Amino acid sequence: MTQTLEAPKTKIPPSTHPLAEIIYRLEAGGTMLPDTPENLMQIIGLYKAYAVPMDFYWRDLLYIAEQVFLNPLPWSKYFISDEYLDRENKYSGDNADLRIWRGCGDAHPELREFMAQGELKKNLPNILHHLWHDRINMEFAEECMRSMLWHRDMYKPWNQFDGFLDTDEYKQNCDRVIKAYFKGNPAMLGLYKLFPDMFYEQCRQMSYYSNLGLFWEVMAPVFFEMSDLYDEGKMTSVPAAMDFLVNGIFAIAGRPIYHHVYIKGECFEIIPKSKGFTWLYEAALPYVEAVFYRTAPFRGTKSYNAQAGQVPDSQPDFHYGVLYADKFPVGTAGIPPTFLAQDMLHFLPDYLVEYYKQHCRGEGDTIVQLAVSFQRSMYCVTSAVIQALRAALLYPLDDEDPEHLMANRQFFEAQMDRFLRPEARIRDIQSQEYR
Amino acid sequence: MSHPLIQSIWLLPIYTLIGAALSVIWFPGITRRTGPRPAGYINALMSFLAFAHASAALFYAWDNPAVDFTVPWLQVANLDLSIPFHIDPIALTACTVITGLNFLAQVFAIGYLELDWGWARFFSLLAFFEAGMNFLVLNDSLFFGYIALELLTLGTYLLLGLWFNQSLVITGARDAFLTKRVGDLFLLMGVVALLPIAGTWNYTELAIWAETANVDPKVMTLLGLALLAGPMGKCAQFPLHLWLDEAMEGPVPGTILRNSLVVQVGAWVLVKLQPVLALSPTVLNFAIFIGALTAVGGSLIAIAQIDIKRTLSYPTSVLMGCVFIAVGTGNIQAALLLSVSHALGMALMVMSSSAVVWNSVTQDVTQLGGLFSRRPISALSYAVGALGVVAMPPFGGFWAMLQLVEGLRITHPWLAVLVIAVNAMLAFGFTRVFCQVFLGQTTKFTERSPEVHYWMILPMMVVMGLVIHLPLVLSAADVLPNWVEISKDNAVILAWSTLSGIGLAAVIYLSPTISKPVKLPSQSLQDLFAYDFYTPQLYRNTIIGFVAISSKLLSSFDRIGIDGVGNFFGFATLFSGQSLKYSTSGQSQFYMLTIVLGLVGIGLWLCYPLLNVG
Amino acid sequence: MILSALILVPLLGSLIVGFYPGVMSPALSRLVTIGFASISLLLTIAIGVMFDLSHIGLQMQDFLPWLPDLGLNYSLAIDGLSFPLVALTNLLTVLLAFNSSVGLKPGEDLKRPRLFYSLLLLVNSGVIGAFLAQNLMLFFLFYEIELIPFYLLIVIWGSEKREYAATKFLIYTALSGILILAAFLAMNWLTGAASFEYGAIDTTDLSRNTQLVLLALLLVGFGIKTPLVPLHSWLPDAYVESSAPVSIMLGGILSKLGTYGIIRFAVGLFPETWVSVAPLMATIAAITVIYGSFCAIAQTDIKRMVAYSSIGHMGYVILGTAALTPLSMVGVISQMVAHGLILALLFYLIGMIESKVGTRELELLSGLLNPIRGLPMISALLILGAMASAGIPGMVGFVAEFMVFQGSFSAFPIQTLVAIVGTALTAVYFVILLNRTCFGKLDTKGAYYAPVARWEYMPAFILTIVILFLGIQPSWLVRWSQVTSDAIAFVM
Amino acid sequence: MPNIVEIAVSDDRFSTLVTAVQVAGLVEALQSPGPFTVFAPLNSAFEKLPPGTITSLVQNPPQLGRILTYHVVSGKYTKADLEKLSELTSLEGTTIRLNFKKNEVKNATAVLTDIEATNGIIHVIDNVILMGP
Repeated sequence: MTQTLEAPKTKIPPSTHPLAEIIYRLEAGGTMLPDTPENLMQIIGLYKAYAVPMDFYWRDLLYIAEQVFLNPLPWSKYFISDEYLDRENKYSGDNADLRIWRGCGDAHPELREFMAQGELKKNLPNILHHLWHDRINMEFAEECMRSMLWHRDMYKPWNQFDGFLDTDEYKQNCDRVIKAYFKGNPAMLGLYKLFPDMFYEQCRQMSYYSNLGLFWEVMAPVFFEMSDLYDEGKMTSVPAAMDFLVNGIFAIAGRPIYHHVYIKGECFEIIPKSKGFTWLYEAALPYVEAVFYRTAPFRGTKSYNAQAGQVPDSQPDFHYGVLYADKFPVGTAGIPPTFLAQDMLHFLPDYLVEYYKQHCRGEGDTIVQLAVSFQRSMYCVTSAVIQALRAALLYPLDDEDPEHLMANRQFFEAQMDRFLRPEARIRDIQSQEYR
Repeated sequence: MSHPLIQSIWLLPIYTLIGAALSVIWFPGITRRTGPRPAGYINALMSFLAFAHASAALFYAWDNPAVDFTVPWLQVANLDLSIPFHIDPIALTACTVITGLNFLAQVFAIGYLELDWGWARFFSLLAFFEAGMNFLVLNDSLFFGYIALELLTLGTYLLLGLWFNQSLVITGARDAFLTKRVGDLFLLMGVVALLPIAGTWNYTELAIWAETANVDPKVMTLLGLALLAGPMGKCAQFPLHLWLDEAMEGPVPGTILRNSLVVQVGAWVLVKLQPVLALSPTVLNFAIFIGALTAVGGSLIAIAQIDIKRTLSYPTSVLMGCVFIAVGTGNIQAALLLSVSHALGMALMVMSSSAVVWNSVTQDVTQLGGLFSRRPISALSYAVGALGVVAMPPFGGFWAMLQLVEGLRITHPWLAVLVIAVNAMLAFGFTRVFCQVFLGQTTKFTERSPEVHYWMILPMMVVMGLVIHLPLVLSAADVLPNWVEISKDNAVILAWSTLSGIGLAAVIYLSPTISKPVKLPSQSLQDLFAYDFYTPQLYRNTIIGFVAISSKLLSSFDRIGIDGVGNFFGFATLFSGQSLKYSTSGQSQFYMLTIVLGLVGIGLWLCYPLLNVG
Repeated sequence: MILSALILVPLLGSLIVGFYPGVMSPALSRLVTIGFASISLLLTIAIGVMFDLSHIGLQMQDFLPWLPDLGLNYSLAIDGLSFPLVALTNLLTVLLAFNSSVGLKPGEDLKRPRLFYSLLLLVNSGVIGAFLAQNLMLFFLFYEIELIPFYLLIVIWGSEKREYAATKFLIYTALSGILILAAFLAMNWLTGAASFEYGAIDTTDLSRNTQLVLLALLLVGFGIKTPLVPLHSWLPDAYVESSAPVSIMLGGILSKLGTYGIIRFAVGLFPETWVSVAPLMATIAAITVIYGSFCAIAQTDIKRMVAYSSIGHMGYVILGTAALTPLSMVGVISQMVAHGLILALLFYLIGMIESKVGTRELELLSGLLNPIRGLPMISALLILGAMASAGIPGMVGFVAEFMVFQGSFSAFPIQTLVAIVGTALTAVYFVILLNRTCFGKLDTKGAYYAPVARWEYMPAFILTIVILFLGIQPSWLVRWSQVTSDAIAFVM
Repeated sequence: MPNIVEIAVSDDRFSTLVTAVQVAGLVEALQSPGPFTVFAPLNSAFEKLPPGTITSLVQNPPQLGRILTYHVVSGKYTKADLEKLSELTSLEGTTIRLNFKKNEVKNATAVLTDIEATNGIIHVIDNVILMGP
């Protein structure tokens, strides 16, 4: 590890945890990622590159959840309507309900430009860009959504969204919406009569589309603002970046998570805001768990053969998220995050393009280099989540009470236990040479 | 004069090869800034084009005599290697099925592999595969058949190796390649040996030759066995079945083709060679024996599998075993019917089970369950596929099995019984999987399992329609057994065997009183089935062990023995670079000078007698 | 005169590059070498165009009396046996001149480039001379001339054990030369021929035992070069310890001299006696095939693996020669070309891997097919080359092997079947090689390989195209040699 | 004796809490007979939260309500009762960790305990407590 932190001179004994040095750094208000200008540049650059496609992801996810809904042949689900492109972000832009972050509320200019021109740099009809695979890849965003849907009981009982989808109340809401949606379509209504569960299950999936869309609607402006602050020279260290995220998490924690469907302009509430589902408990925490930690084993690296036993028997044992993933095979068959990496490739800030040119294969393997940087940046986000949870549930870092400090220590140690698996990349990211 | 569409039928492999070649553009090493999906669209389009051509040609060729033509390839010494094409309705039907299923598999792949970055490689290999199969079916020569089979072997290796970062994929690809290669190798021996005896490789001419051939039975037996080995490998018959199981590591759309079509090309060659094989009763009996062994063994193994893809790979071997029995006993019609009904039914079952795996993550049937209400389309597809394969009236499999049993009843009654028993076991096995996956209690893995998106559902529904309508199509084509002539008893017994298999499985796997997972009285027996009669270990301890040990021994012999003898005589150590050591400070010119001096020396030495004389 | 030009052009080039008094930059010497090699290649193409396909026997003779009293004349000619080999040699020379730094470790430059290029051209000139020489002594002269440049090539540009390998190579080859010389001299004296001219020697009057002894001398002599088991032990060391371009020259060019010698001199001059030893030779061939393949399976160094595979593949050539049917002889000539092309491709690619990854050990290699961080194109071509070598249809190896098998089966069925088993073993070690090298995951700790530049692919691309083209359109492979091989087979 | 809401309204140190309860529409509930035990955060507790937190919650009453109900427990627990307990189930549905020997409610400290009301009891805490383990 590049920076060796001395065990802080505090009232509690040194940690015996294998990742003690990182725990000390967290206790000192730092992140899992060493605080170097190079790391800061990489993570901020990646936030920017991530934010642009994310601006599309959340719009399209909400478009699918609210407009496309149960269309059995949703061939146009990635062709987002102008209405959703112009839709104001709830928390940034001039018309925001609550303006927390600067920036525009409608689609980011770089996103609009890319949607119009693509990498081909030609103003072709959308469908041609789509067919040429010159587009934002929604597939991985949907995979993240499926991951949140599929993994059960995450952060139970504080996350009530997951359980709500099994209640009769939810099914009654669905029933109402399904009947309205397929009004005048006897075939689908007949099918619904025959197999209601099939339709409820689709609705649950749609609710998660909405959930993830609402989650990312918040993250996109956060990342944009961080990039702007960095460009303005106002964000100068990795812990500062993390603190910004922690504040963002708190500021937005109470944002409602809901699922509305618009049928011929009329709004139907499948999950009303009045259920009290919040951004933090029903979206952010399950998202981090599902996407950063768990997801599903990649076909390209793990065998699904039941006898080989490479797929764990229980969901909490899944550990294939961004914090564990091997980034070197990105770009290879069977590695889904390649889709995200490719999306970010289009929007790298110039300083990162230059930076990658100087290392490894330069432009030849930018996609892998950026995937590694992305991994670093997500370690920073996870650090923010850990520190936010610590702040919310435990004690200040400068608490005087040794028992409180010990509780903090145990919390950090428990978090670090998750990175004791050999697959965890936490040790790799300590070194700048890992790229 | 035949129709231009038939004349140009040789284009079928070319279409997809063009697609395969174009795919290279989207290899991620080449196209970096945009994604690889156009490769998939192009190949699917090419497949569809081939399908359209094949089906249109079939329309014109129906009820017409076969069209033969040759394309020159290589003429060397006394060997004429022109490619003979033999276009008859059967070949065109086969092409239509191949191209059609390929197209559907590619559409399925667009959905199934939507998160995969390896589209270019995957689709180009799929297209390569399709080209190989079309070429095999259209040409009329054992030699070119061999070439096609070899290309398919290579294709299997590469297609299986799509996810080459994954360790089991690598061993699977290796085993598939080597096992199939062993089959191909014997086939090559047969091909080489057949020519001097028969004087031709053309199936049609071989059939004519076989009618009057008078050959040494011993030679014919050896030859026949060698020729049989190729189809054995391709059809995944014992003991060359291992690859199909390991091939399950590969991507699903490839599995659809492998389980339904690729195994059939082995059957195709087998059927074509039947007249030659029939020259030796031993060979036919061997074929029957292997088929019967695979059918019984495979169905037992299938029942003990917990991996959903493997519960489908062994039944494939089983049905191919039935085809071997059919060909061995001369029931060609039954063999073809079995092939068709199996191809469609199996494709449907693979699609359905893969759709389940796609978003339920596990392939372990014991971890699945209770999906019927959420995923009725997948469930019904699986059920229809299974019914289309086993003998369940009125589906296709029933007529195929009936034809087979009818053919066996008089001549080989015990084989007829065996086929009926195998059918019951198949029905049992499929029902077991159906109960475990779609019925019963949900698990954590299946609590959130929505039906998949339309790219997968649509091809599934099309194939489901095909399976359901297969009997009508067959009856329209007049290839179904005549209901008036057949024994009603057989039909009843067959249907009864299926129903009893289904019923028994349903009772066992739906009854809450029987504890799951179901255990056989003997754990070792259960393991024997679960681990494929320990065939991998058997290989490891026999052939692989032999090759490994002999290569090690020979290599040490080479190092110590032969090399040692050479060194012992001391020439190497004598000089060991001392006297001829080059001077490190020397310039190039110096070396050239040495060489020139050397040459002068040799010249002088040569001229020495001359100088003497002078 | 065009044949003399084939020898003189590279010789001239060699002298210019080697003796040019002033300073010659590596880049310039490379350019000069490419220039001369390309002229040779163009001349070869011209010969191919002028070549009379229906002419039985030798054509385009060049004759100059030299030392008539010694029976030594400058006598060149070409036929369907030598033309494909000449073409192969000149093609490989151009490709090697194009990228001679293949196989060098990252950051390393080619040592003594001028000497290297000079020797490369010299080797080319010598080998071409040997293929064209129609005088036994002239052939021998060329054959021996090879020895010194190759010794230097191994000993200067080789790896750690290069001196051992070079000395071993020198001694074995010298021994081979002595035996061949003895046979040639004895032939001349015993038959009382007026000269060492190929056409002037007629051994039919010699007693059977004498013929056997002479034939045996030739077989051992050329057998070392080919090599045949058990005379092969110089080969793995020489191939492996040499740098990649030298290995390609050794395997792709030099080893063909052995089989060429056997066909031209052993079979050509002792046709009847050859037939009587043919069963033995076929058996040795089958043993060579199996032996080479088994040894290859046990190797952990991929270059050594390919070196042993080369031994196995030369077995097919001897098998076909033993069978001596028109088909098998076409197969033999095709196999020599196919082997040269495929071996050159494999050695080239392995050299590239060594350059970029820094190792050839199977245990250390992994995941090179990775399209972003691996060596995807090299791996793809390696798969293709390995499959070509394993005899997968669609590539030149299959056509050649198949003709050998089909042609030899009627004469030596058992040996042929054994040789076919050898192709299965070939598949085994190539699958091991590919699985370990191309497949698998890149190691996160060390996989920071330099990319391969476009021009570095070029030689491999050209070889691949030739391999594929001749595999799909084999008529172009067999057309030159068909009449000649008919004639060779006809002598029995 | 005043009820819980009346006590809160009468004390300036709870003005933020009172506003929040009003926005979340929980006034009626807290005036019902109960009884309840309320862990009432001081104004200073709300100020400790990062900027924006309260604003965004105020815009979303149901969500605010959920946080507030986490501070309310059904039943009347005095300090003496609480010392015997290690956790309680809040009205929100999830549990509250207690260490009342040190006057600790989760990561907050009870600065004033056992304020009796007609429909329950109030303990004043110095931090807003949040749901979580």
